[in-house]
Amino acid sequence: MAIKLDYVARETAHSLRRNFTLSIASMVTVAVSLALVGSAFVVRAAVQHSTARWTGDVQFIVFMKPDASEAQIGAVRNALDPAKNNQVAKVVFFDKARAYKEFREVFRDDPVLLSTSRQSDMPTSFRVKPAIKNAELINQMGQQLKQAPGVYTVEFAYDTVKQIERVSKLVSTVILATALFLLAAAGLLILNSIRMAMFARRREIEVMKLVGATNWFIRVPFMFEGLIQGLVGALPASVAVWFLGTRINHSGGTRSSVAILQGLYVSSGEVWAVIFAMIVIGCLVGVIGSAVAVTRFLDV
Amino acid sequence: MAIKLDYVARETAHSLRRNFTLSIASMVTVAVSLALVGSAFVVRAAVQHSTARWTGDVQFIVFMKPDASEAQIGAVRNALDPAKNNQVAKVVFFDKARAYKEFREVFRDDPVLLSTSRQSDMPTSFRVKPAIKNAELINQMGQQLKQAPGVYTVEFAYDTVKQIERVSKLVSTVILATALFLLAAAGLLILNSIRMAMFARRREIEVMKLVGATNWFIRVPFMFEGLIQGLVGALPASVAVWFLGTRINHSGGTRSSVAILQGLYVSSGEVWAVIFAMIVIGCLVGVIGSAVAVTRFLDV
Amino acid sequence: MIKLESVSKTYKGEVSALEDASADIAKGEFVFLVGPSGSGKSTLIRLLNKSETPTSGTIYVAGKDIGELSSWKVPFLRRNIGCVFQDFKLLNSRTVYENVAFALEVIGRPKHVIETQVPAILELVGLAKKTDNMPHELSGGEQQRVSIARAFVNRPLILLADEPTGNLDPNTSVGIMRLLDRINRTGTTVVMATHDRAIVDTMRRRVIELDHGRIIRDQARGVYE
Amino acid sequence: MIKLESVSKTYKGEVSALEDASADIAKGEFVFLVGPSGSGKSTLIRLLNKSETPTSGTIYVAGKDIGELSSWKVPFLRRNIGCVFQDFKLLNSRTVYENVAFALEVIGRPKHVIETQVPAILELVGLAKKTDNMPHELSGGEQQRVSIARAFVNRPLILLADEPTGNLDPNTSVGIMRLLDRINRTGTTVVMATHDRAIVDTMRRRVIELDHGRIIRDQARGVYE
Ligand SMILES: Nc1ncnc2c1ncn2[C@@H]1O[C@H](COP(=O)(O)OP(=O)(O)OP(=O)(O)O)[C@@H](O)[C@H]1O
Ligand SMILES: Nc1ncnc2c1ncn2[C@@H]1O[C@H](COP(=O)(O)OP(=O)(O)OP(=O)(O)O)[C@@H](O)[C@H]1O
Ligand SMILES: [Mg+2]
Ligand SMILES: [Mg+2]
Repeated sequence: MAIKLDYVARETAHSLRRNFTLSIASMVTVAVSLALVGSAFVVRAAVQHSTARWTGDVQFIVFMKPDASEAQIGAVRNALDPAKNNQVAKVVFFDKARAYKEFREVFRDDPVLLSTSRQSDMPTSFRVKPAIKNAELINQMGQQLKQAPGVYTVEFAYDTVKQIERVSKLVSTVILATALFLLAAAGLLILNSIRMAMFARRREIEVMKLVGATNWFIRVPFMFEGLIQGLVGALPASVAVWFLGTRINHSGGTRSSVAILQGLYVSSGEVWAVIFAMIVIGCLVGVIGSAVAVTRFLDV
Repeated sequence: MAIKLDYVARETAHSLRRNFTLSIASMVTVAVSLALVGSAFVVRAAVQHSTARWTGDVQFIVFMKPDASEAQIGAVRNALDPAKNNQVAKVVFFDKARAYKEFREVFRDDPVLLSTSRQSDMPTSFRVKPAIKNAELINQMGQQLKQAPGVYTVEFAYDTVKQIERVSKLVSTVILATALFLLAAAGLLILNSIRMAMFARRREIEVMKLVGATNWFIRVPFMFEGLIQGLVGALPASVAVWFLGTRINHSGGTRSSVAILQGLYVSSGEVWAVIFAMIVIGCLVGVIGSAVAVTRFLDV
Repeated sequence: MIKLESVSKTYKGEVSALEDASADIAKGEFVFLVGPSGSGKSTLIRLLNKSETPTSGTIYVAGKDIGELSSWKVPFLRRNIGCVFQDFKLLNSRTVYENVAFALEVIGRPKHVIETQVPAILELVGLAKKTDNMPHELSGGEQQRVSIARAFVNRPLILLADEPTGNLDPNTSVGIMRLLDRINRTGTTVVMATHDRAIVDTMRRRVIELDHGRIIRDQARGVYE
Repeated sequence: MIKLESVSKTYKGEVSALEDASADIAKGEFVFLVGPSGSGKSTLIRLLNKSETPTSGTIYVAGKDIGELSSWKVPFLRRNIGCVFQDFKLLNSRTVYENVAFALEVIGRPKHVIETQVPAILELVGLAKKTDNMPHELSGGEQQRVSIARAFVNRPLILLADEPTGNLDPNTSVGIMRLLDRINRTGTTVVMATHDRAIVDTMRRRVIELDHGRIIRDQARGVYE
């Protein structure tokens, strides 16, 4: 026998209404925990973008003037050549094309910035990984290069970026841990609100069984109720994360091609992926919670 | 008629056991939300300690060597005198006594550090609030002073401290907002778990009424149950905050009298005050939740 | 002991369950309430212990107008009125013993009183062997006897019984009636709603007959019809 | 239609509610189960619709050994067995109409069938005026009639009734018995547990008497005792 959809909808709505405060509490908990999960991922993504330039122990970056001559660039390259300068471990040259590629990559969701920037505007740059550890000496080396002809500026990481990355990692781990805790609580809550729904209707269930209802006929509305709680909880969380994403994008520091941090930025693709994941997690928590409740407490 | 304590205890325990998952979920939510509240306050306190030295727009601090001569100190004071140097807006001199006082204040709960530091070890210092805004110029001014005889080091705030304070304020505000949300959910949950307890026992309540139980006889166990949920939720949260406090104290950066940040540090008195507040809040949430449930749903 | 002065009860809407009922029941009387299904017997009983309030009219119990009783005094009224319910109203999560003990616990009786009185009353209703069973493990008749035991256990002044033999076989019914009779002889006023013609006809006590909410007969030493 | 082969039921612990009961009930028969309170009547009825399983022995319903029935088929067995419960088992949050309609909804009957059959059966049991009342707004007897209506409404092959007249006055009881008789004449097998001597003695149908779980009498056209 097929279970009628309108029956399931009616029973679920009825049960949600009856267990109103508990349903609300479940949904709030789902919402808060998913919002935390989502924020953690979005913030981490933003920080990763922002510090993308500093991968591989790059300690400072020498930006050349856009109109620097080949000779000037050659001179700097010479000065930084690891083969000749034993203070340098590694150096990577970013020409205009490569810089533009990275720029387009990082700001791929900002059409205004993209359309107003041309490849010829990009500064060429050297990313330097020094062989020495002493911050004072690294500083000196950079300061010297600043004086070289054709050099626009030298940006130092000073370990700041590493520090930021470490903190961001720590913060998002803590957030995630809290979120997992809450997610477990949310699962427990949904489990419980379903169990309560079943408890509130245990006479009904008993009678259903006695007049010949099949097991699935009894189970489905409860599982549906759990799914709805998870789903409804995921929605405000999604909205929150979406807002967080736009906030980050609008206030995210200097969005320039020449700065320590490339501006906190998170692409809308990433935001949507996180939101999608959140909705899936919400539904999963709801379904798992109610499935456990139904199998453990519904003795059909 | 006095209500017997053993009766209340028995009924409460019975009801908590029966509503196990819901009670757990309430307690977890109380715990997480209180832990967040507590953490926010503890972190804020730690950051405030850590940046205590930088109040009033102090942009850099000139630390003198412990053995700097009066003449050397006088020279630096002269160079920084706002009356003579129009780049300086304000300067405050910290002699050994004042430095030691501040040091003792900040590290008042670290007996080891205190006992191994003497007043004579303290560096004297000048806290400088420049009149100019340009970071480059401020930097230059500081670097020059570094070369002056008798100067040990110059620590720059570079707006880092302000940034840290701003971020810490933002973070703790967001944490508090989340926590308030969760606290509301926790109140709702306790309300609900009490309501469920009453619902589960509505026949019992009906029979109690019919055989002549007084209203308070019926109400008290439920209110007690709410109180217990709030209280039990507050305990793990307190433990978490206590651990956070010790963690901050043990890993809180360089604990030195000469550093940008004076080490993240939070006094045990502060931690205990926060924990006390958390326990009070937990009990309040429990009692309010159950009181609302009892008055709204217990038609006695 | 109980006095009704033109009491009427109309449930929300139009259902008139009791109309202009007057009666006077003396201390120590034994009264049968009879009448067809839906005639208002249970309603009358619920009015007496203030589970319902009359739409009009006055009810006196032990000389007091119970309509005037402030709500916090109602529990104390009920302690003097034992009640056997048509649907037993047992606590499903408690054993037979606990169900009966509950009535004493709730009114603050000390432990040793509970521990002597409960087994005695269970013995009386013939359930000494079922003390530790849960209600759902009992037959319908056994549940009814637990309900009777609970109503008796604190020796109330008045005993209201709503079809206490509805689920009992004739022999057990006779046993219960003997019990009620015995209780009545100790001075307790008993008001019992029943459908059991045989019992009413055998006992020959006062009979109040209801029909559509009206008292149509009030007969000392009456019969069922 | 129903066949018991030395069926015994012992509840957890030592309570032996049914011992070595054998009987054979043909299609269309009308059987009274009598016996004192606690003799095992309800237990026997619960075994027939597989709410309980026997400790030993075999039960055949419509030719099938219901002990062999896999659990997902039990609902389909129950659709052929209407059941009137001693404690009604009505849904307190639903109206009289919804309570009866529920039995049809659950087994997937289309709406128009529900809308014609439910009012008809409520008319039959004399509750046409109470369709929109909630169970707690009904008298005990009225609730029992709702329970009967629900058991009847999907025209089952077998009707099990556990003291369907326990809370009814004699006149209403006679009405209900007429109804059961009518149902029985349409070919439905009826098994009814009762304490009502008058009914059993008037109807003169087959009587199975239980005592302490044993069948001590099985008499065609029997009397109560
Ligand atoms: N709470 C209520 N709301 C509305 N109507 C009610 C309520 N309780 C009872 N009634 C109606 O009042 C009338 C009298 O009910 P009552 O229970 O007093 O009858 P009764 O004499 O006890 O019947 P029975 O012998 O069947 O138990 C019935 O018609 C019933 O439907
Ligand atoms: N779930 C159970 N667990 C333990 N014992 C039970 C259970 N159900 C019934 N019993 C016992 O089995 C015996 C038979 O019970 P049953 O309900 O079949 O009697 P009955 O004939 O219907 O009695 P009545 O006429 O009072 O309804 C009784 O002694 C009862 O206490
Ligand atoms: Mg009644
Ligand atoms: Mg029975």
